[in-house]
Amino acid sequence: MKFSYFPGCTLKNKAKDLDIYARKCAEVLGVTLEEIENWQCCGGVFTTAKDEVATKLSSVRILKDAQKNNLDLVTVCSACHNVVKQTNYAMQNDAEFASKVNRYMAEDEYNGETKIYHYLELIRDVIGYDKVKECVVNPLAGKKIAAYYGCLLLRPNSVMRMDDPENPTIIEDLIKALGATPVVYSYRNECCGGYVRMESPELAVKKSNTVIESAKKAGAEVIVTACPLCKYNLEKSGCDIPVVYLTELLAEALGVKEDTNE
Amino acid sequence: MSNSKKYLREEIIRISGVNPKKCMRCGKCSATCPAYDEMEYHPHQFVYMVENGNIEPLLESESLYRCLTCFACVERCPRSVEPAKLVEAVRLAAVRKQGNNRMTANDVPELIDDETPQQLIVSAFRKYTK
Amino acid sequence: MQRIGVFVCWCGSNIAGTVDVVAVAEALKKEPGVVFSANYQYMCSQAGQDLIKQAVKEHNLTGIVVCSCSPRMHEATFRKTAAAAGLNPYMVEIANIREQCSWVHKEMPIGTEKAIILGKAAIAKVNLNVPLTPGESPVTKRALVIGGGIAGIQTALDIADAGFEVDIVEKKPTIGGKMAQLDKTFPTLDCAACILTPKMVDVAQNEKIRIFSYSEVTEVKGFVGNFDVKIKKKARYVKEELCTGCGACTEKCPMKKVPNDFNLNMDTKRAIYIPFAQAVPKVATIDPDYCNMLKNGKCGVCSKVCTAGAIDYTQKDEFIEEKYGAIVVATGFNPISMDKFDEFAYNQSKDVITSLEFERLTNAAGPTAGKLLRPSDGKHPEKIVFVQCVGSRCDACNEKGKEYCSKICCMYTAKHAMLTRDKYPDTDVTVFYIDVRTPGKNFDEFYRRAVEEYGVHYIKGMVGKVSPEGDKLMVQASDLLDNKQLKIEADLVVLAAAIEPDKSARPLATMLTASMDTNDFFTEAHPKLRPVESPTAGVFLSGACQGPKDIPETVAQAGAAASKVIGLLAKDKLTGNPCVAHSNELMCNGCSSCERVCPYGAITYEDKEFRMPDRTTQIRRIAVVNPAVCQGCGCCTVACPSGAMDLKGFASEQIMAEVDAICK
Amino acid sequence: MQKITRDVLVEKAVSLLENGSVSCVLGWKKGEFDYDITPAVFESKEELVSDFIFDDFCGANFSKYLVQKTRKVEGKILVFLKPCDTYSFNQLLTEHRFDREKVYAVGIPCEGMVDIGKIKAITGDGISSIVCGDTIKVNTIYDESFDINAKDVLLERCINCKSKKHVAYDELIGEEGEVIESNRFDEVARLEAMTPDERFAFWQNELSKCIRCNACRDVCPACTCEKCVFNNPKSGVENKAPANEFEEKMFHIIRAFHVAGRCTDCGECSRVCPQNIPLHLLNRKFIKDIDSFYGEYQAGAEVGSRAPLVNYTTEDIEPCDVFERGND
Amino acid sequence: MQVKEYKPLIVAFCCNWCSYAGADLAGNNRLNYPADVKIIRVPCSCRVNPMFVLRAFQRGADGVILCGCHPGDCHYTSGNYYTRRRMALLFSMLDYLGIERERTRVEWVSAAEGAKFAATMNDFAEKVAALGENKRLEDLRCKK
Repeated sequence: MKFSYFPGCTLKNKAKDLDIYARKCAEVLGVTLEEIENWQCCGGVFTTAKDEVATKLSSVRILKDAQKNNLDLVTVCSACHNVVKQTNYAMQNDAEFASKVNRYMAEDEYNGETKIYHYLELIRDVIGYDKVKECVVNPLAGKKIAAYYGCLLLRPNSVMRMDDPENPTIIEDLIKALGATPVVYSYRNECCGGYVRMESPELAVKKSNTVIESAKKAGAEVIVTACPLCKYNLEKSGCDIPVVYLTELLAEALGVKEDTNE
Repeated sequence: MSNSKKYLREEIIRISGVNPKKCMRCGKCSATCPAYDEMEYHPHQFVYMVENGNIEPLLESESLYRCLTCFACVERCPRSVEPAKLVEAVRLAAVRKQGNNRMTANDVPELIDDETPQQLIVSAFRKYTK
Repeated sequence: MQRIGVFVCWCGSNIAGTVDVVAVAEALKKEPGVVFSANYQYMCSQAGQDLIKQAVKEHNLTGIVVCSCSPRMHEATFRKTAAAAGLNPYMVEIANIREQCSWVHKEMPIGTEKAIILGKAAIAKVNLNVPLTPGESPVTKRALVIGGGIAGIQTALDIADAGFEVDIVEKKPTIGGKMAQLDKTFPTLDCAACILTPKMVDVAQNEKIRIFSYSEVTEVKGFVGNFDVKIKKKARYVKEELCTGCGACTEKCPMKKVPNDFNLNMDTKRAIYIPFAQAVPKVATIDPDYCNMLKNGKCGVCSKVCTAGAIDYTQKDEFIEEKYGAIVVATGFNPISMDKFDEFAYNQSKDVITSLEFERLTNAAGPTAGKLLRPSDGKHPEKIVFVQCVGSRCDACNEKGKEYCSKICCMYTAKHAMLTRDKYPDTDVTVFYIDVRTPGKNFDEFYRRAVEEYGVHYIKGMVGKVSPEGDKLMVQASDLLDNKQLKIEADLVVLAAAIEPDKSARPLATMLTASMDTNDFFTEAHPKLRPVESPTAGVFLSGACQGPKDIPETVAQAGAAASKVIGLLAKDKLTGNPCVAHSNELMCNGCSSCERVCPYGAITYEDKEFRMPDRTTQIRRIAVVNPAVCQGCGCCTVACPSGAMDLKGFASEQIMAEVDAICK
Repeated sequence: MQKITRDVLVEKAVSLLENGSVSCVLGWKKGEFDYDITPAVFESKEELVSDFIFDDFCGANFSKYLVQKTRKVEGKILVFLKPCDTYSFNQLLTEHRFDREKVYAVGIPCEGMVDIGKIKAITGDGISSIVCGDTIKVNTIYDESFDINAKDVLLERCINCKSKKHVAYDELIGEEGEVIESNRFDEVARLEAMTPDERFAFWQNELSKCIRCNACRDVCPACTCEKCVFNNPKSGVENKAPANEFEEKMFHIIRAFHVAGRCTDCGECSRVCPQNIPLHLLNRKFIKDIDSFYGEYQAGAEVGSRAPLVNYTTEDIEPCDVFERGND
Repeated sequence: MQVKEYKPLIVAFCCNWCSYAGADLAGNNRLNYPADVKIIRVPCSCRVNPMFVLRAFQRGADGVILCGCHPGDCHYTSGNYYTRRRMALLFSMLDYLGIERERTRVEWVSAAEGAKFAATMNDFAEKVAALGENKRLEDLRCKK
């Protein structure tokens, strides 16, 4: 199985682990991720304003490239996923926006035809947890892991359609498949503070702490996330339990973590 | 309502695609907002004030930059009003004004550290500048 | 050739203001068939009608054209006038020169010209009218009530009281419905069981009423006065006629872990059970999903302890076919699922419950014997938060909830809050509301008492998120009047879930060809004037299947539906609408096209022998329309390739004559 | 050109007739000319042996004759059905137009029938004899002779043959064929692509040729009404001499609409039209629209199927949207 | 020379339960629409035979519009669904014959939509008037 793959800029830089392990694990699970050529940054956040066109072109090009390759698109970074998916949704449902965008597109029209999977959806819907279980060589038995979804994977649900936005299970199910124990806590879908970190670090710290406290109170030993900014915010807020990328956790269980360190 | 107020209101409604008239004043957006305590004007007030054309105070308010765009209000609004989209539209109206960029490239080195993900920098630029 | 009289109405100045009525009357006088033409100020008045009657007699009229207001307004009036003058009422046609002429056109010449054309069209049609007589059909003097809640019970009792036989079909093992699950009722706070169970007993003891419990309607055929209904009596594995309801089996059954749906699964029952002590019929039922004997043939305890010998593991579903003259739908409501509202953590904490669950928790016959205890740890809750409008009043684009107001939540929440404060004065009770809607007798007074006398905190605002933290529930909410976000630590959160029609209503509506709205509530024949009748003749609506209702309203509607049923069953014969389809057997191909488009199943086929011109005989398949079933839509007339099918009162020739008159 | 010879069919017919299985045979008989083949009823071995014909001019579809014939004849009727005829056969059964018990249907393969018009276009008038075969030999009264490749003069409906498969029969002679991917809608699509003015001009030209002889209706296997609306003075459209162009349009639109969803696209209307009006293009327009609006539907493919015009879904296309989709 | 304003002739078939009532409501609310529109009442839009539509054109109508209950709201539960199919096919055929597609229309108008009825008729009359006389469809014999 082959998919187009969009890592995004953070994954090429500060969050290399998220990217490298995603590819390694995919290979183990029998999926080839083919990186889109010459991609550009998605912009980090999706601007909901209807008149913002230019800021969304890079996402459309990524989607168009996947379409040209005749492949579905896979993303890992929560932010990239949110931006690309929301852009695609706008291309499908907002004809005025789509026609404006298509005026900028050198080649054929694009109208939201590409199907997008987040890495988690790829595992759940394409690979299947059973296959993951089969491939686990290093069961994470006994580990109490808290899934941190944040906002970007789940909301707005009318567009993202990943899971129940208020009571998601997609990461917990993966944690179970890896042999560990998921810790369910109520603030797992609450915002970490996001980009406000830049201007008002104190607000970000406050928000992140709500999440961390809630997870710890529920007995978490590790927090797992798919978003580099979430990880950064949690860590910068004095989180005293490890915050890891979900691909890193997956790599550990699949026994491919050491390889990258060599 | 004066013409300029009307114009601004129409503009915000057009950019956001939100119909504030759908609001039934339940306050669930504000009940749900994680940045509530940091905001001078709360999500439900954004909706109400835009509907009434009372947008000037919002344009001046720091609240615009406290909204985390976490979409919790969008998700939970029973009337599908989508307050976050209104906040975004008003914020854009503010930063698009000449000289209203809140952040320049020169400010960045001071604000970041070794671990700061690129994602944070680009998102902040999207949010604070035009 | 007809002898037609034309009567042009001024309708005061309503018509005469824009239409030259004298000119219209003059112009129409020249039309073929017209022998008399007059105008008058108010044709519908007694004097106007007398004018028509007199003209019919003096001029031997065979047809009448009235140029006046919409036929929807006075067609019936003028038909009666014609009948009074000895004319067939269907020899009257109306030219609508008010709503569709004088009121929408401003200039006199234009209005006049159009009025003349509309008059000509009506004359052209009347020239082809033939006298019509409505058909008659008999009435089966028995009613079927579907649903055995308070609505169905009241309807059945009222119909039986008038001396007619009634059958109640209830899908659960007992009648009683939602009301049987309630504790107290607002605004009087009488105990639901105390007022409901005597009625249930009345039903059981009424000779005119049969109860088919644990049964469903599976097929409905026929039409008003003559319904043929098939009822499935599900196997309960207990012989109803032998079971004494002693309950010995329900105490001895070793399978104890069966979720008790009567208590909304907050406790368990046995695999053989009687839903509650006052059940009617008080008969045990075996749940085949849990009974070991039925699943793998191992057990048989109930059979051993039953001294009446009522247990029958081999019982099969049984089908009953019965005829009815009228059908009452009383399928009721259910609270919506809270699955999509997990911001309130309903699926994440046992201590987040719905109001109906709260009702069971406070009911003396409920899982806690009436003590208000938290489902999670059985502790007494010290702080309770009630959330109103969960899933009600949502936007149409919202995927989660309903657009309508569920109507009963404000009052039962006030009731719950008040009763809690009354019984447990140390408990702190907060209600989050958007609006408090109390338009009913003594309703607002009741709500005010909850606030003023019982000290319930009412906060205007909605709850945004409920977070289970340890054994507490963090409730994050808006206080809109104080412009604050509140974070309250609560022990119990009660959600006033929206209500929706029972899921069985949709397939039932299809069987009955009764229409429903987008929310699956049955639509009434007229929202104001015929609120308890479905547009499908002979089908009546009782209770919440038509829209959210409280108990007094339900009982009132149940009685109203019963009176409509009684009115129908009291008749020996029904007169139909004579404007029905009929097939010309000489032209009919027997091809079944008409049958396939008929929404009422009014068309059947028979083989008929025809004598041919060459004196041979031929047997051909031909369509036959049942005039009692046909509603006169005319769909079949277009489906018919040969034109054998036509519609009385709206015959193809008549419509084409109108087309020609307009296009001339 | 036909692989099955006349003798095989005669032999089959004679044996069924003689053993009493059937009481008469619907078959083809030679008319005034070699190419003028007409349907006929055979009741004896002698008639069959002397008059029964089966060659490349035997286009006539017998299904329609069963409606009246089954009512009059005691015992069973033997009918020979080409693949395309079987669709009409089924459609009439769906409409309860004859008693299936009274028919013994023998399916026969068909290699396509030829168009005498096309032959005459090559040879001119005055044909004195025609011998069928892969190469058709034609002699004229002017002592000219022509060798014509049968494939070059096929009937339009055979060029665009939709099926070599029999969908109904009691017995099959020869080998069963398959449903064919045909290009039968290409011509409709070509018309759809024209401007409205061009289309109007096209149809005005074609339909103005109509002499209202009713041959199309009389041959149409979907037109079996006990009383045709065009013969019914009360229908408002009864038969008249053509008065003007629209009269003709109306006749053909109504006729096409009456058979819409029931027309099996057998092409008989165009075959018999003495003015060579491409009437099948009206019927095919409806079939093409039905396929694209409501999903593919082949009338007569199975007995008892629900025709598109006596069916609906709640999501059907709105009439205002048909133009864009129909002309895609 | 005096140029007489061209007035189209429009036949509107309205179902008794929704659209005819909608037309009445337009009247009640005094919402103007051209007098060129003449309404014929039928029990249901499914009563309208394509032959009636053609007949109207043949006799000189410039436009024919059918109005019925909204799909799903038919008084007879399913009549308008059949109307929808019949008219979709008929209009497509008329278009195929080169007849202006703006001359035919189906519109769903409920009993509550008086304003929609008036707006629809204004719009339809305007479009038909813009096309001018119905040369392609009328029967010349019926013209004086």
